[in-house]
Parts: sequence; structure tokens; C-alpha cells
Amino acid sequence: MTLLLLIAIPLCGGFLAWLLGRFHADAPRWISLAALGVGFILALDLGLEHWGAAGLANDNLWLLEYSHAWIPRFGISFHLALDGLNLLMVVLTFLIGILAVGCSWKEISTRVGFFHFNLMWVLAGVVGVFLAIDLFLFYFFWELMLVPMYFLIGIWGHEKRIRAALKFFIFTQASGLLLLLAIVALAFSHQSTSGVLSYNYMELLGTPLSEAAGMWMMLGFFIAFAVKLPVVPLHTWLPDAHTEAPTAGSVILAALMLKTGAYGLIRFVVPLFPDAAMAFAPIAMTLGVIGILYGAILAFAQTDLKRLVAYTSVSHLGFVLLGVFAWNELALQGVVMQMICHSFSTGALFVLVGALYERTHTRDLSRLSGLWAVAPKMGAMAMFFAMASLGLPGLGNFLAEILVLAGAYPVSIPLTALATVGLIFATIYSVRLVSRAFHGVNEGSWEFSDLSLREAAVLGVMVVGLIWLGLYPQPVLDAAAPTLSHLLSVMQR
Amino acid sequence: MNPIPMEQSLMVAAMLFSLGLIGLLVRRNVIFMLISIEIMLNAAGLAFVVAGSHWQAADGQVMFLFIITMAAAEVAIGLALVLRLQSDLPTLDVDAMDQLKGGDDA
Amino acid sequence: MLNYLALLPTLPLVGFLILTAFGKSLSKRSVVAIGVGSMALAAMLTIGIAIHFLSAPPPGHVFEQHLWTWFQVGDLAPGFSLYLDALSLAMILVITLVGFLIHLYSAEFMRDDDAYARFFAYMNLFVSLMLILVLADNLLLLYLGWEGVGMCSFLLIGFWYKKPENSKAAQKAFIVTRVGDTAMAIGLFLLITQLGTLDIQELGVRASEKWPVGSGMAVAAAALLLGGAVGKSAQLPLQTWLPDAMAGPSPVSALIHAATMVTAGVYLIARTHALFALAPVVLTAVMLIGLLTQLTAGISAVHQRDIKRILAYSTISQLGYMFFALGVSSNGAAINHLMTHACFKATWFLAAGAVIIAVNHEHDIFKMGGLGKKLPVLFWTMFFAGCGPFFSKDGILAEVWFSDTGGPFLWLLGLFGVFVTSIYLFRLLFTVFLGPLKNDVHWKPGLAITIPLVILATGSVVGAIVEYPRLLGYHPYATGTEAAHASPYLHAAIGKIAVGVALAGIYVAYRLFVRHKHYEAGEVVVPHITLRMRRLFAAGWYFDRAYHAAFVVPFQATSRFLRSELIDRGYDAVVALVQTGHRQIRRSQTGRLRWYAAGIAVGAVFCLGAVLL
Amino acid sequence: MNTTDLIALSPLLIVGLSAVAILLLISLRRNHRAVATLALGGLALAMASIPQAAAVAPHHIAPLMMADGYALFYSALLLAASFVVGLLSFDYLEQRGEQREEYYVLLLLATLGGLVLVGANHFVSLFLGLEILSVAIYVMVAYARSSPLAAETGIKYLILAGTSSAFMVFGMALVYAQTGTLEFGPMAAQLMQMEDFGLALPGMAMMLVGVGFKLAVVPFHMWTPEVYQGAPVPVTAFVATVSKGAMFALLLRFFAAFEADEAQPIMNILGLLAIASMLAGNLLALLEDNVKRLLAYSSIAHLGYVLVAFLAESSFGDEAVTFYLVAYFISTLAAFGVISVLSDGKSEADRMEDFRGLYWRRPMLATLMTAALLSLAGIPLTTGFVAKFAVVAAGVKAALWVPVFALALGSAIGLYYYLRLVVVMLSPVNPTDDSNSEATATDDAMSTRAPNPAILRPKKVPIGPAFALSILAIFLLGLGVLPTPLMDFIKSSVSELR
Repeated sequence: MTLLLLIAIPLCGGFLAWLLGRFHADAPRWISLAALGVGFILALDLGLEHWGAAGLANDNLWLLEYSHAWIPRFGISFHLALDGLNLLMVVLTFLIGILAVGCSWKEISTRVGFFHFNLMWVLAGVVGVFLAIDLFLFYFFWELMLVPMYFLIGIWGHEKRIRAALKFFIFTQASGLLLLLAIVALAFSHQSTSGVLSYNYMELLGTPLSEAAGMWMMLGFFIAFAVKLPVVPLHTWLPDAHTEAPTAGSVILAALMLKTGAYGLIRFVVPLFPDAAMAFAPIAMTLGVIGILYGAILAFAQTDLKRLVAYTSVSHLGFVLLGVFAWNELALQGVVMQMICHSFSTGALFVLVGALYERTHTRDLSRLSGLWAVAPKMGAMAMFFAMASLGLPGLGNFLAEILVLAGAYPVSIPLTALATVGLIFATIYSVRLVSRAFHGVNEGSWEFSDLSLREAAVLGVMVVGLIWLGLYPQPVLDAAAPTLSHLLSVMQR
Repeated sequence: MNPIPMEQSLMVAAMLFSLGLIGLLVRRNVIFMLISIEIMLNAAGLAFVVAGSHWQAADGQVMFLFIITMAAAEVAIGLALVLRLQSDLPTLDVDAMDQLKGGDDA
Repeated sequence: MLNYLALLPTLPLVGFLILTAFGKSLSKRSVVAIGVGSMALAAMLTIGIAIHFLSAPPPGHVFEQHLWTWFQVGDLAPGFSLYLDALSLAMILVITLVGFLIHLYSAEFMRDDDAYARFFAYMNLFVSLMLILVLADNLLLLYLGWEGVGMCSFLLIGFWYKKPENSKAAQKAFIVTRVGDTAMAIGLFLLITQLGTLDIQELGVRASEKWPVGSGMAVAAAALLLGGAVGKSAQLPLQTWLPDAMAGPSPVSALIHAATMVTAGVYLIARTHALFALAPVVLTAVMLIGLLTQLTAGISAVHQRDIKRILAYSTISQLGYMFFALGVSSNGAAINHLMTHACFKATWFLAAGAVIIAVNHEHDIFKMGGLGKKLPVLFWTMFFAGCGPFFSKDGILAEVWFSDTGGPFLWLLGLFGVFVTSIYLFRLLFTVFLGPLKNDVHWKPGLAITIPLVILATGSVVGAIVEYPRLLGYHPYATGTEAAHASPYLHAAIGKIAVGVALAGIYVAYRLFVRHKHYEAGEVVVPHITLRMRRLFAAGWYFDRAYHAAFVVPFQATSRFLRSELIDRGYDAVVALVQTGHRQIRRSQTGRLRWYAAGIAVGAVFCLGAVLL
Repeated sequence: MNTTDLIALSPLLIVGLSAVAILLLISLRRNHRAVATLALGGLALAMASIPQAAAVAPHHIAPLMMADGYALFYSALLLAASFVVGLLSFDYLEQRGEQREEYYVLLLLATLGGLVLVGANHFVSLFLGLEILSVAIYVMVAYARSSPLAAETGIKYLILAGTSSAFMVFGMALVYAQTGTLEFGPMAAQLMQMEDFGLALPGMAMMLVGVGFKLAVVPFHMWTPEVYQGAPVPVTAFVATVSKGAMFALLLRFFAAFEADEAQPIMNILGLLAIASMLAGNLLALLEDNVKRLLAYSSIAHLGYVLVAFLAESSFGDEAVTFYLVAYFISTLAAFGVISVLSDGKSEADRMEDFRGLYWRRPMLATLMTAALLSLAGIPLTTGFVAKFAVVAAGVKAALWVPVFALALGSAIGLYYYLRLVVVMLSPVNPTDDSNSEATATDDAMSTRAPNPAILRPKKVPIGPAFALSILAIFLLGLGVLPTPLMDFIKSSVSELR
């Protein structure tokens, strides 16, 4: 029941925000904040309740389950379940949601109610994706989060918002159709062997599939997740969408939506199709490495700050792909860490760029220089997150990447070496970002106020998060460990 | 007298039908197009009558009656529309009716 | 006392945190109190620890302090654990003592800077991370410190961020060292995969159990770690960042780019010597890298005009000596040189910084002269400090002569380096301080500058007499040198030769730069080498230019080429295709009735054809 | 004819009688409101009689009609759609001072034709139903006499429909010549005993022309945009829903009687038609600027989707077909309903620019329109999503990979134009308000034109359409979240088919 609440809270909160937005502009903000706060506390409480050894180390994989018949004709049920892995993701979702509301407090001044409605519904969709354990339901939420996101970009975005929103939608939706086909095909394959039509993940695990069928279905899943992740060459929607979205949109996109792709890879692609996935692993890992390098080089090439940050996402999430298909404990823990840490580091960079844009109305790196003198706090924050992004030890991203690479090393040394070269590239673009914008002479004669308390608070949370993850990530690792070992054991069967 | 085989009669019907269709395609006058449709319908009616006689059943003839009736109704409406159209366009040339081709090069 | 070990990195870290959080609102006096005070406490604590360690050695002469487990995934569980032995004791002594003195110096040197608090914050952070680096008991924690000091180096080189070239230099330093670090990271993955641990002591044990001497894995592991060391310690081929790094304030150059951070590579090799011992090939490589670096950098140093660049090349060259020593497994000699050099080079950099201020931010030594009378303290501290390292270098040369892998030929090459060293050092000293006065000097160093200089110079001189590491109980020397100790005369004779060569160098420098004043004609040392050669030496053997052509240009070209996102053109093509499809098929909607009727007829023909054919 | 027959036929009878009653009423006194009330009352009554009819189902009204659960389900669907069209028509006609009353006779007659079609079990009833439907639509399409396009639309539709009817009838004759029966059941039984279909196969192929025309699948689709555009909006809605739905119901019943293998050549043709429709329909709609034409093109594609489920030839597929048609009805009616409400006495709101900034002018209507479009695009929370899922499931289950991939491809293309309309609705009302002109320039045609000023004027949605639209909205979203009741109902209804 609590699981249902976790989805219902943002849904209802969003609706309420929309309704009350007609009366007062601040109402939606406070309502969203309150709703997300409640959700966060609820999720955190669930976490703490089950954090003890008894909860997570339990034989039963799920800490909590909620199931209700939905469309029995197709064997579909409204089936949610919680384990350590998606618990982490849900907590993260609410936290990022709160930060997103915080960072858009001043930025969004038109149609505030509708904005928050969409924001909350995206979050509800994301939570749903993480919790759904019925594949149809998963697909339902997967698609559900697109429309409000489309509105977020299309209404409150920047100059080329329409094109970007369309591109985002069509890429994800088109790949989503392949996912749908694969899901349906899998369910029917399962039916033909077991006689039961079911979309229940736990039942579909271990469905015997012919080599070709398994590969096709795996590709259906993979492509959908690869678009979201995004994997080069399916990534081109991402820079556009990121660049044009309002700050909160970029934050949610980078911090949460991309993670649904990563989550899908871990949860579904490999466990459901172990043979096909292993056969495909070399290609996938190569794609991951290409993503790491390509994203980094393109990040270096950008002059638009938001585009730059967007490409860093491409680069960072290449590690996720690499790690998932390396498929061992080190790599998977690294992937989980990367999912969380990237949310903070890239989310924060988007918040910073957004704050900068609010003040200067430009994101053009060639017009910004010497801003340290104007806004040292901002500079320090940018420096911090740039360092996080280049994988400075002591911050979460470092551990994530190191774990992924250490896990990938026994699988493929050349790919690992190339991916490690990506760290150099990451250094290049991160350092360039800070140096260009904040160092040098203030040629544009910019004058503006430094970070406000609200912005500093939003960023501060992320700073603390990254340091904590960098120095003592054990709670996160412990939370994910039972799920991961279960998934690993699926593979061995 | 041997009855004419059904296949041959059907051939006649088919030829009639084809004639109607060709008429429909080559004539630009609306009235003639309506007539062509009548021919096609009547060809179908003929086929029904032929088949009915082959099976020694009344079904074919019943069907033919229905066809004639509907054809009449269709023509009635068709002619009414032609009259309406006449007031807008001083021609019966169907190729002149292209106000509805829509967007791009309109 | 040893139990307070964890406090050591914490003290400067706290300083950093306070200065970062409240830096803006603190007065300069309180900034000094926090920034320098934390260092003073750390230095005192270090001395206390050292005394305790020497007077009441812990069992096995090793003290370990486990703080918390960093993370645990499977069997891999690196901890935040500190490891103190003679080697790390030597290092923390250098870091905190030299560090404290440099902080003290900075309190006066940086007084007029607006970003006083930021400077001390960075410096404190650096010291803290450097301490973590040398105290780490596992390679991952070491790597944390390793990368952390790299970042601080980046921050401090670019400290005066308003000048774009400073920022460029900072980026270069960071990126070039990251290249080495990448190799090191891959080395870590190899060790994790092969040996399942990153604990340094455990690594040594497992490696020697698992890998025979000279096995491929051992060579790979050692070579990859060497990559990191080469980058950090500015050895060939990753030395190019250090001369540019002089863009930072002089105390930064003194602390980071002379005394401590750049020696991290030396420390790493000494620390993981167990691995290197399994890979003699790599050790030879270390030796050759050291030798080559030492010679090339020394020759370049002779051809520099910028006072700080001379010192930078000198640092590279001296680090080369340390690698030279490491290459013959004479870690003791390397560390000895490291410590002496730290005192010596810190003195010189600090003094150079003072000189630069005194002559109104002039860097060209040929635009200075006769400052000895105006700034005698600087001259004499530099002079005495300059003598120290010759003796520690003699130690290295003797080790090379006697070691199994070295020998007289390598010794001879090393000896040539000594000669070059004395030329460039005294070229600088003579040009700046002797001869006619060329500059107005309005500024005299105060106590906060003089005292550190004097202490450091003393440290260097003392280093010429006593071997610091031996004092601390760290004396692993090259194999084969026992024989040398058996024949002390030869050993002493070899030392004397080196001193003689050094004196010869000084004499040459004196002849060229005081007597004949060749510098007035054009900064030449050896008058007869061609201009092209001179340019080659002055530009650091064109490494920069080569790297620019080999890496920077292709990278930029690739990024420019890809900037327009070629992949997107593919999707554009799909869009265009669909649109073309739309336009083509749209043409079928002609609005003409007969055309539509024909469509139906065609459809009918198709249907009939499909069933009949 | 006994009482049971009468009860089973009661929906048809009520609709027919209502038509007669309206004729009588008109001859007495012209009163739009009264006539409309009578017509809607008749439709409602007919719907209310369905449970009674269901009580005696399945019942043969020998040999012409079949009143089984399947027929009654589709009857209810058609009646409901007609009812909605009626509600929309009243206000639409009210704004145009023409002779409005006869329209309802036609509406009822067309509905009657549809009802006959869905119950048809015999070539005679098929032909009768089809022609009653068609003839009524000829007139309805050209009903707006003031419109310059009306007569052209009418003539075009008439001639093409007539041609296709001729094909159909000739095809029926051939089938009859081969089998000697006009009744579906015996016909199938007869054919299955034969070695080969002989004349029946070309006969069926020719019948497909007639079917394809009504369903507007490629290549019989070319009339659609013109009729959709030229006809009054409520009539367009009717043509898009009732006429197609009835024909599809017939198609399903006719082929359900055949075993899979024998009709294979026909199925192959339908498969090709389906693929062509999905691709061509979506491509045609891609950059269309007239919303009615856009919906016309999209309907071509949608019928292609339904055909995929049809091709599955299983009761699973039948359910999917039926569910999809319900979803299609709801979404299409909602979309046309919005257009109808936005239209005024002079012109119809069918240009892209008329929808510009609709979110900020008429948020409720815009939201409904968006929901309808998203439903057509198959996005979750709308019934179209579940429907598309059902169709895909049926297709995948029958391993119809090529059509299913064409469906996926078509849907992906389709997103573009649905979203394009959504984008226009999101844009600022006045194009000059838009500081960055690129924002709306997804293409050139619509970006600069301002909406028709009359359409900008806010007006209250009249009670009839408001009622209709709210019901549609509830179903549109409700069935997207809780499809199970309807699904179960459909399952029990279509189970008798095979």
C-alpha cells in the first residue's frame, strides 16, 4: 500500500498544484515541495525500516509488494515491488524532485500550476518505472513520463524547444514501441512454454527462448533503454532536449529519466535474456566505451554550456553501459553508484548553468569569462562539480567509475583501457568548463548577484551527497547488494 | 436447346462490368459517369440472375430487384447533386472539381 | 602520540574547511592564524610522532591506524587506513615541516593578495591530501591523495586566474598528470583483478607469491604504476607540464612543484618497491628515464632566462636523479636526495619569489644583477642551500657505480649531470646576485620570509652531512653496494670525484657569467653551439611542440569535426526521407475524381491479380 | 415473424420508426429542437432496448439477420456514436440557418444501415445495410448547402462509393455463382468442402474493393481527405466512425466463418492493404495543415492497425479489433467534437492555426483534444494505449511480424503530426507574441498565420456537446486506466463469433 502511495502522492500533488495554481502562483510550489517532501520521508522511512540486516539480507527478494489484478485478460496486474535497488532510486527520485522544485522556484513564472503538474507527473512516472514489476505496468509508466516531460520542454523551454521536445518524444516513443513488441513477444513465449499468460517479471525470468528469439527480444529492450540512457549513436535527442529544457527539466531528465534506462538494463535486459545479453555484451561494452569517448570529445567541442553538460551525461552513462554488460558485482555496484552520483553531479551542473542563464541570459561559453571575480561562490560550486564530473577521488563519481572499470577489466582489458582514457577527456572538458567561464578576465563586464541562499541550499545538498557517497558509500552498496547478488545468480542459472 | 453455360454468361456480365468501368474512367462528364455506374451495377445484377438460374433459385432475381432499386436511389441523389453543382460550376466536367485537393499547392 | 596520526591530515583539512566557509568574513590576521596555525600544529604533531616513533618504535617499526572501511564490494574492501613507517615518516616530516615554513613565508609573501583566504585554503587542502597520499595503507587511498594534490596543484597554478596563461598552465599540468594517472588507474584494475587487494603490504606479499620475478603480470603492473609516477614527478615523457606550472605563486612552486607533490612519484615507486623488484625490466626503465630526464632537463635549464623556469627544469632534473637511484633499487639514496632537495629547492624557490618581488616582478635573470649587496640574506641562503644536494647526489652516484644494474658508464653520465647542475645553478646565482646592480630594490624581506629561508637552507646543509632517511631508520640500498661499504676508500673516492666535477662546474659558471659576461652578448653557456641547438634546449627539446602536433591538434580537430554531430545528420536524413515520402505520396491526392476512380480500379485489379495469379 | 424476432430487432425497429416519426413531425411543423429531441430520444430508446434484445440473443432472424451478442455490441457502439454525433449536430446546425430537420432523418437512416450491416448474415442484408448507409451519407455529406464544397464533396463520394458498391455486388454475384447460397454460414460450409474456391476467390477479392472503400484503406482511401474536409464536422465524425465501424464488424463476421487456410489469399491481400495503409496514412498526414484532413489520413492508418488484429484470426484478435474500434470511436468522436464546438456559423475550425494557443484560450477543450490525439497516438492513460497494446498483442501472438513492425513504424511517424497539433495548441495565441519565431516553426505553413478571429472569441460550450464531450473524456481516460470491465464485456460478446 505504501508503494501505491509513493506513486499517488506526486500524482495527486501535481493535480492539486494545477488546481490551486489558478489562485496563487506560490501555491503550486509549496504544494509540490510538501508532496515531494512527504514522499521523500515515506521512502526514506521505508528504507530505514528495512535497512537492518534482517530486511535486506532476507531470502525474500522483495521488501514490500503490492499486487492487484488489472487487466486479467492479458495476465496483467498492477504489481509493484520494492527491493534495495529500486528503493535507492525512489529515494533519489524524491530528493531530486525536491531540488528540481527548489531550483525552478524563481525561474518559472508563467503557468506555474501547470508546470508543477507536469513536473510531479514526470516524477510519478519515474517512481512507477522504478517500482513496477509487471512488464506491462512498467511500459505504462515508461510511456507515461514522456508526455509531461514533453510539455516541460515544449512550454517552458528555450529558443528551439519545440524541435527538441519533438525529437525527445519521437526518439523515446519510437524505441518504446520496440520495447512493447519485445515485452509482448516475451509474454507470449512464456505462455507457449508455461501455458500462463503473464507479464510478471518474476515469472518471466528464466523463460526458455530460442537463440534468435532471445536476441531479437533482448534488442527490443536494449534499444529502448539505450535511447534513454543514451547510448551513442542513439543519443542525439539528448543534447537538444537538455539544452532547450528549463533547468528543472534538465535536472530531472539527467538525474532521473536517464536512470530509468540504466535501471531497465540492470533489471530487465540481462536477467531476462542472459544468453542473448552475454552474446551481445562485447558490442554493448564497445558502445559504452564509444559513448564515453565520444561524449567527452563532444562535450569539449561545445560552446553552449548546457549542451556541454549534456554531452558529459553521454560520456558518464557510457560507464553504465560498460558496467552493466561486464555483469559482475564490482561493475554493477559501480553502475548503481554511477546512477546516483551522476544524478547529483550533472544535476548540479544544470542547476548552475540555469542559475547563470537566469543572470546573464546566455549560455554561450565564448561570452562568459572571468566570472569568478563576480560570483566566487558559483565558481567554487562549478569547480566542485566539475571535479566530481572528472572523477576526483573522494567524490562519489570516482568510486562509481573505478568500480565499473575494475569490474570491466577482467572482461575486456582493451575496452577498460580505452574507457580509462575517457577519464583524461573528462578532465579536459571539465577543466575547460571552469577555466573558460570562471577564469580569465571578465570581458563581458558581467555584474550579477552570487548564488542566493535557495540556490546554495539546493547545490549544498548535492555537495554533501557527493562527498558522502565518495567517502562512505557503504549504505548505498549494502542496499543494492542483495538485489545485485540475486540478479547475478539469475545469470548463473 | 442447351442452356447457355454459366461461365459464358458470367463472361458477358464481366465484359459489361468492364465497359462500365472503362466508361467511368474515360468520361469526364458527371452524367456519363453516373450512367457508367449504372452499367456496372446492372452487370452485377446480370451476374446474379445468371447465377440464380444456374442454381435454380430465386435468390439471384431477388437480389437483382434490390440492385435496381438502390441504383435508382443512387442516381436520384446523384442527379440532385449534379443540379446543385451546376449552379456553382457552369460545367459538368469532373476534372474542374478540385477545390478539395487540399493544402500544399492550393 | 602515534594514535594522533589521523589528526595529521585532519588539521589542515579543518583549516581548509574553515577558510572556505568563512574566508570572506575573516580578517587577514585570522586567516593566518588558521591557515598557518593549522600547519604549525601539524608540524609540531609530526615532530612529536617522529620522536615517539624513533624513541619507542612500534612493533615491526610500523604503525597502522584503521579509521573506517571506505567501501566493501565482494572481497575488495579498501579502508581509510593510515600506515606509518620510516618511509612515510620521512615524507610527513618533509611535508609538514617544509610545508609549515612555506606557509609561514606565504603569510608575508601573499599579504597584498585579495584572495588571501582562498590561497591558504588551497594550501591547507593540499597539505592534507599530500599527507593522506603518503600515509595511505592502500593504493586506492593513495590514489585519492594523488588525484587530490593534482587538483590542488591545478587550483594553485591557476590561482591568479585573471591571467589566461596561468589558467592554461594549470589546465596543462592537470591534464598531463592525468595521463600518467590513467596508466596508474589501469594498474590498479590489474592489481584488483589479479591480486584481489589494494593493500600495499598485502600486494607485496601476494605478488611475490603469485608472480615470479620478471613475469609479464608483474612487469605490466609495475610499468603501469610507473606511468603514474612519471606523470606526477614530471619525468620523460610527461615532464612538459612542470615548467609551465611556474605560473603559480612562488610558495606554491616551492611547496608543490619542488618539495612535495612532484616527489609523489618517487614515493610511489619506493612504496611499492616490492612490485618493482619483481620487474627488473621496469626498474631499468626507471633508471633510464631518470638518467635521460636528468640530462635533458639539466641542459634545458642552462638555456632558460626565466628564473622560475630554470628552477623548474632543475627540479625535473633532480627528480630524474631520484628516479636514477630508484632504478638501481637504491631507495634510501633516492629518499635522501628527496629530502635534501626539498629543503634546497624550497629555499631557492622562496628566495626566487622574494627576488622577483624585489625587482618588481621581473623574471628574466639577465635583467637582474648585483642583488647580492641589496639582498644578502637571499644570496647566502641560496648559496648554502645549493650546496646540500651535491652531497646527496654523490650518494646516488656512488650507488650507481656499485649496483648490479648500474656501473661506471652510467655513473659517468650521471657525473656529467652533476657538472650541468652546478653550471645552471651558479649561472643563476652569479647572474642575479653578482656583477653590477641593475635594478631598483624598494623591498626587503621581512622576518616571516627570512626565517623560513634560513631554516630551510640549514636543512639543506645538514642534509649534506647526515643522511636523513638513515636517521629515521630507512635505509634500503642497492644490491651490490655492500661491497662498496666493504671498500670505503673507493666509495669515498667516487664521492670526491663528484664534488670535484661540481666545483669544476661552478668555476665554468664563474668564468662564463662573472668574468666574461657572455650573457650580455646573449645568454649562451657554451659559445660554440649553434642557434638551432640553443633553441632546441631552451624550448625543452620541443616536447611541447611535438605533443601539440601529436595530441592537441588531432583532439581539437576531431572535436571540431564531430561538433556538428554527424550522427544527427543520419537522423536528419531519415526525417528528410519521411518528408519526401510525404510529399511524393501527397501528390496522389490530386482532387480529381477520375484519378480516384482509377485508384479504385487499380486496387481492384491488384486484388483480383493477387488471387488469380 | 414472431415476438422474439421483434424483440431481437427492436433496436433497428426503433431507429427506423423514429425516422418515420421525424418525417411525419416535419410535415406537421418544422422545429429543430423537437426534431432533434425526437431523434436523440429514438437513438436512446434503441440503445435502451438492447438489453432486452440481448436477453433473447443469439437469435437468427432467418435467414437475413443475426441478433447475437456480437451484433448487439456493435449496435450499441454505433448507436452511441450516432447519439454523440446527434448531440454535436444540433448545435452545429443551430448556428447555420438552413433547413435542418431532414438531417436527422438521414442520420437515423444511416444509423439504421449500420445496424443492419452489423447484424447481417446474408448478402441481401449486407447489400441493403450498405446501401442504406451509403445513400444516407451521400446526402449528409452534401448537406451544408451554403458551403461551396458541399456539392463537390457529395458528387465525389457518390461516384466513388457507387463504383465500389458495384465491385462489391459483382463480387457477391461471383461468390453466389460458386456457392449457390447467399447466407454466410452455409456459404463458408459449402466452400470448405470444395477443392478450391473457384469463382468465389475473385468474388471475394472484388468484395474487398467495396469493403476497402468503406474502411478507406490504401488504395481505396483517396476520397477520405476530401470527404472529411468537405462534409460538415458532425457528418465527418459519423463517416469516420459509424460507417467504418459497421463495415469492419461485417468484415469480421464474414471472415470469422472461414477457417484460416482457405481464405489465405484474401488475408494476404488484406495484410498488404494493412501495411500500405499504416505507412501511407501516416505519411500523408505528416505535414497536413488541415486538421480534418489530418484526421482523415490518420484514420487510414488506424484502420490499418485494426486490420493487423483482424489478420490474427483468433478470438484474441477479434477482441482486439473490437476494443480498438471502441477506442478509435471514442478518440475520433472527441477530436471531431472539439472541432465542432470550436466551429462557428460561418466557418469550421479545421485549420491548424485555428488551434493556435488553444491551451491558453480554452484549456478544457485543448486538454480534451490533446487527450484524443494522444489516444490516437497510443500514449498511456488513454484508451488508445490499451487498444494499441491489444492489437500489438494479437499481432505478436499470431506472429505477424511484418505488419506489426509496420505498425510500430507507422506509429512512430504518426507521433510527429499528432504532436505537431499539440504544439500548435501550446503556442502563444498570437504569433507575434512569440519572441522567438523558431518556436513554432516546425514548418512554414502554419507558423505565421493568425487564427480566425471569430474562433478566438471565447464562447460557452453548449450543453449538448458539453455533455457529449465530458462523457467521451471520461471514457477516453477511464478505459485507459481500467479497461477490464469493457474487455470482459467484449470477450463475452465476441466469443460467439468463432
